[in-house]
Amino acid sequence: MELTYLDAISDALRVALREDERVLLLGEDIGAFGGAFKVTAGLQQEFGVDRVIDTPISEEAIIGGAVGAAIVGMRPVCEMQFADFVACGFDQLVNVAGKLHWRLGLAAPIVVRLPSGGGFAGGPFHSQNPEAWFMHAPGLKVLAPSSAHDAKGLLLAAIADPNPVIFLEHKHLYRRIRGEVPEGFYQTPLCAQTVRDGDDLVVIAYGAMVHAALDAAAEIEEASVRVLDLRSLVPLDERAILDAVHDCAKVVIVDEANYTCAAGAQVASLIAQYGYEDLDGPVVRVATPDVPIPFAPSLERAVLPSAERIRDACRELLAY
Amino acid sequence: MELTYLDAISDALRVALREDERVLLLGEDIGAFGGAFKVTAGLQQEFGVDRVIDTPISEEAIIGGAVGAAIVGMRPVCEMQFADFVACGFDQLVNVAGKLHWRLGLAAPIVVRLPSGGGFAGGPFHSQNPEAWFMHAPGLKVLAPSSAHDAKGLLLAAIADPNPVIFLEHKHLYRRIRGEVPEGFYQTPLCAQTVRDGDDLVVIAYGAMVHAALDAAAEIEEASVRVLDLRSLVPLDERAILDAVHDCAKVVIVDEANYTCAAGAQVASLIAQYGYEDLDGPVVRVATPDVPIPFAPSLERAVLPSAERIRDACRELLAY
Amino acid sequence: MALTRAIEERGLSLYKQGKIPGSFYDGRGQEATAVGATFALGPADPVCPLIRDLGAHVVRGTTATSILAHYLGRADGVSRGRDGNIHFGEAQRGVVGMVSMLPDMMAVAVGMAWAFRLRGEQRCALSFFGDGATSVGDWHEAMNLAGLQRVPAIFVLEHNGYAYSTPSARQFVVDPLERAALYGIAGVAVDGNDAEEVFDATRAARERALAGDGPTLIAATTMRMHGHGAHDDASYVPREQLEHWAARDPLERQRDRLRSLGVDVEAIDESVREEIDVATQEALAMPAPEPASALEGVFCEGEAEPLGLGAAPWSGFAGA
Amino acid sequence: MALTRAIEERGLSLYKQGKIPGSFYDGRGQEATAVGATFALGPADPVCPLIRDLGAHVVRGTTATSILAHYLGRADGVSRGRDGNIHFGEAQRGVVGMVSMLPDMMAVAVGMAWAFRLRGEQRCALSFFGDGATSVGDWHEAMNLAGLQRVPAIFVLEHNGYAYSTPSARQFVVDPLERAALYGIAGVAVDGNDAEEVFDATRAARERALAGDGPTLIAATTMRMHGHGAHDDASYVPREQLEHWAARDPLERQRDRLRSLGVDVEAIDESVREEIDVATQEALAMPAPEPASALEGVFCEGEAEPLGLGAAPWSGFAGA
Ligand SMILES: Cc1ncc(C[n+]2csc(CCOP(=O)(O)OP(=O)(O)O)c2C)c(N)n1
Ligand SMILES: Cc1ncc(C[n+]2csc(CCOP(=O)(O)OP(=O)(O)O)c2C)c(N)n1
Ligand SMILES: [Mg+2]
Ligand SMILES: [Mg+2]
Repeated sequence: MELTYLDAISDALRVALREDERVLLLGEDIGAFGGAFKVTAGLQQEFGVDRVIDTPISEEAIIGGAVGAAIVGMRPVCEMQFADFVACGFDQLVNVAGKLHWRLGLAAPIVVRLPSGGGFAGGPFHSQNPEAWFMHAPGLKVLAPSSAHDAKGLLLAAIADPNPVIFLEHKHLYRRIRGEVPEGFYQTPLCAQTVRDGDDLVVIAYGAMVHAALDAAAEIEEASVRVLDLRSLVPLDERAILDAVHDCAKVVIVDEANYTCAAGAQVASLIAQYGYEDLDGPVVRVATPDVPIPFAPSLERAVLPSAERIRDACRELLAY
Repeated sequence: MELTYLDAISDALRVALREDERVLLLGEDIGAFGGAFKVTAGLQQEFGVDRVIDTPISEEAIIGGAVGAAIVGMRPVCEMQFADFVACGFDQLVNVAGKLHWRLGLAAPIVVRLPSGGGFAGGPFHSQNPEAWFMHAPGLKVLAPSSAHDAKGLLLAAIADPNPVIFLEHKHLYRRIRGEVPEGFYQTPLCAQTVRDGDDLVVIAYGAMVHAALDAAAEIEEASVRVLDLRSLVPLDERAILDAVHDCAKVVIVDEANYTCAAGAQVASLIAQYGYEDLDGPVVRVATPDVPIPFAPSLERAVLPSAERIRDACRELLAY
Repeated sequence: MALTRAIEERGLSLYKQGKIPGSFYDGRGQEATAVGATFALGPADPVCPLIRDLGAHVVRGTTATSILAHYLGRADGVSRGRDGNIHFGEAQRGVVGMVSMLPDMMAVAVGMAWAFRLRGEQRCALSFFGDGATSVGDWHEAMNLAGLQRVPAIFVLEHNGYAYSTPSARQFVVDPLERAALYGIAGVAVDGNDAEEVFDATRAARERALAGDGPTLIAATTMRMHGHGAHDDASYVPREQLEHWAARDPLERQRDRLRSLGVDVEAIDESVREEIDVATQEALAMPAPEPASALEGVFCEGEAEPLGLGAAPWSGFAGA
Repeated sequence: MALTRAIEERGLSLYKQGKIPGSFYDGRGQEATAVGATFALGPADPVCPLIRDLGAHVVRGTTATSILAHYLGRADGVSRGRDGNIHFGEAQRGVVGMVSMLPDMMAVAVGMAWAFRLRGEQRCALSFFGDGATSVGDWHEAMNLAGLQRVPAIFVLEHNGYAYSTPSARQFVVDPLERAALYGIAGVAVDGNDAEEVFDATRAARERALAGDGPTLIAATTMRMHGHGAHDDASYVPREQLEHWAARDPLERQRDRLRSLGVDVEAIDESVREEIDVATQEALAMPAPEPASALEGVFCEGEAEPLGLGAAPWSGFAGA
């Protein structure tokens, strides 16, 4: 069936709720209202108020409560109304959820869904990409699908995973992207995927930036540009990254997140250490500079990586 | 005068309280008790309960309250009892303090002191190095002194700075390190410093790892190893880093923080992009792997970067 | 108040015409609370308005033109295109623009008030917040700290019975007003749709604050007559409830009152209409911000300029 | 209870001999609260002990040997050297080891209890916390959520009048017990130094919880007879206060009670002494953990194993 990215996520939740009675949704306004983005629309009607639960505005308690439910056998899936609000539940995530298994041998299978990213004039508090914070907190898996297919498959994988998983769903892809999505249950593996072949240069991206990278690659007719979609940031598919660098020798890494200490910094450092000999040129990064995400479209466009910026970076590197 | 790293910090606070009546200390048990590490010992007695203030256990309110006081003209300096607890005040730091000036043109001159780092069997909740989270949050400056001299000078610079500053004071240096410290007021500039000369390889480090790097460098007699102490992580002294790479061509970057998306990842990515042509070998990183910091000395030693690990990494790279 | 509503009505219509990017939030039906409370402040008393409090900005003197230009994301709007909808505030008028994270601004207000108390200034700080926001941990920390330190703060709870789609019954068991006493904070209930009642309560709270008698929580019962944002039809609100409140429209009540005092209300309306028309033209004629400007001002480079003293043309009754 | 104190005394003496790394915390004088409350739980009721609650672990059946080995950071200690002092918990006995961040475990307890309610199980969850911890936002969120959802949770407030060095008067204005009602939570005051009174109150709370009557907060007044940790001489506590409480030693009171019931208390003491001596020998003989083991178990690789059912030899009175 062809679904939007958003509907694919809803479908994953529906499938999980149907197939696993331990699954439970928690969040603000996710019940009758169906959530700020309508991802959970209809689910409370279908599964009842005991499985799709409206919580008070309490990010710490939502995440901590989910951990509690998880360690006695539930599979809670929490929605932050916007990814930005995860800063309000940060402590429970990094100090309780992330460290629990290592400390106590106790698994905390929770999923925290983060509607993230910019591109639609959301401004500084509704456009953030917080993934790097959690990549820097041991014990949390971090997933970031770019397609409807992977959105459903990775969310089902996240719910089945015995670990706490941060699930980044890009708001700007919600209704903009659609694609074939299998019915029923399936899982997408937590590894990278080549979404465009090529061997002169590889663009490494994830989430919405995969689409910008694909647009950029399509414009470059003079060379063959590969695009690698990371899909999972923790675990990070180091093998796939290094293989791509081995094949292409030139690499551009794209983050929608702020530049410093972003996922792309980690990918670049990995390549600089373990792919150094394969490189034929600098490891180029394209990212949002270290500023909050502006509201006005003219400003937002100026900071978020665009297909043009990626294309230009590729061209410059190809000419190296 | 010769002071320990800890006493140098206390002295900076005393000087600031004396010279600037806008300065105010806030924190848990910092008053009569003098703080968990006695950094503020005697200050409440000297400056009164209205300038050295015991707060309830309320990290969000401490930081948010400090922002409030700052925007009406005070210079609050907050102590987190351990750096680890800054996760509980995370939202106020990244969303209120960090974005305030960019959004409203309103400066928030606060300092948040974070007794950070491991090495003394503090375990997972008393040993963390959270700096990378804040490097990835625009609008916050991040300082991490390695010597008594810089601890005082950078803290005085932080208090004078019109921006929110995260000040990492390494607990394991508190009483282990001492050095000449000028009396009275001075500021250390927010830039890197070469703390050991050399031109075969540069080790880039900050905080406690500077000392591990110096020990490692001292053991390597067969080559001349430079050590660059970053001192400031935001702003990051990119010029000094690239110059060092230019001079030495080989680089080892050390983090005590967890590997993924650490400060060192950013430094490595900077070098891989802008120092690529100067490189003669992979950009090598030494960091704590992505695990919580263990309590037992045998385990903690196994994860924190040691002089031996750094030395071995240098030797291997020198042989490249 | 009429101006407030007119600005929001115009904003909403511009939004519906697709001229305003992002999303749009208004405070229809709650104007009396923001206006009445802000009116009672002195020009040196800072205010932290929330999402329903456009009126607070208007009372402080922020012009219709700069508000509309802000909505439109123009270079000369209050936030210079950096932020949108109700996220703004003119620091030079003593207005601290809100962050989205609820209710972070309370701690900031506590900090400002604290500074006033410590410096012995006859000033207070006021923060608005909604009923839903009282579930967040920050509310508790701020209330607790305010009560403990007996800071001259005024907390205005805008109790509209809903947090987005979630009715109060799913936010808390006991009304937040009753909780005030448990923090050592005076609690006062007012009709939030009666501007003069709100004004009187705020004036009394201000007097208490300046007399050193500590903070007050004013619970203003009101109703959000529109959805949470322009995208929300609020179909979850029973029609009778809206009808009940429509009959208590704060603007109509104030008009009646003014009429009975012999004021020519129609003339006011006319002048507001003109003002808005002119403002709309002016705002629409303003340019979008320069793309490169997005990168400026993450850090304060010069001296930290404290919050201004609120050169509001109308406020300051209490100070008179 | 005698065993609890004996373990801590031995721990403290090992610490003073320099055999225990890091820092050391005990619950001297508060044993009755942890022991009495935990005794009243059924084996399927999970418990979240805090810093003063060694007794809770002991009641659940964690052995003196494994606790001492834990203190010593040995491979066969409860946390296998990963964590130290009171940071541990045997998941297979239904004990959730605390994190340092106060009072994060409350939300976890709420989540567990919530799951029990949703699944219709006759179980409850218990979390301990101190008076100081009630200032933290997480306390409010957890209390609010618990009251709203009427979860079968028991909150045991260990009211010892101090948070580290900070007396209650600088933590809150109104006693937290009074706050319970404001969350729709039953509040009960008990003498925290009377194990049987604590037991009775907990048993009643458990019955209420299982009957669907919601959570209870038990405020146990007690006194921390040692410093916050072994490094703290608690000179901030007035001597008379300590004398007052010394006369109310919970262990002595229980001994008297047992004596009057004809129990041979000296025989118990003797057996405890023997047990501790043996345990100390065993623990000291255990090896330090293998360095490489630190890296294992950050993620759960197999099936998520929920919390065990608490094969405690003594607990479960309430279930009997
Ligand atoms: C910490 C946090 N979580 C979630 C949100 C998303 N959110 C925005 S407004 C809102 C409802 C607020 O309700 P209330 O405080 O009653 O204010 P009202 O809109 O009724 O004026 C929510 C949940 C937020 N702003 N902050
Ligand atoms: C969020 C947080 N901030 C700071 C600390 C540091 N800290 C550890 S124990 C303590 C005092 C706790 O007091 P209380 O809750 O009364 O427990 P008690 O030690 O008296 O049993 C503090 C401040 C912490 N553990 N968590
Ligand atoms: Mg509301
Ligand atoms: Mg206490």
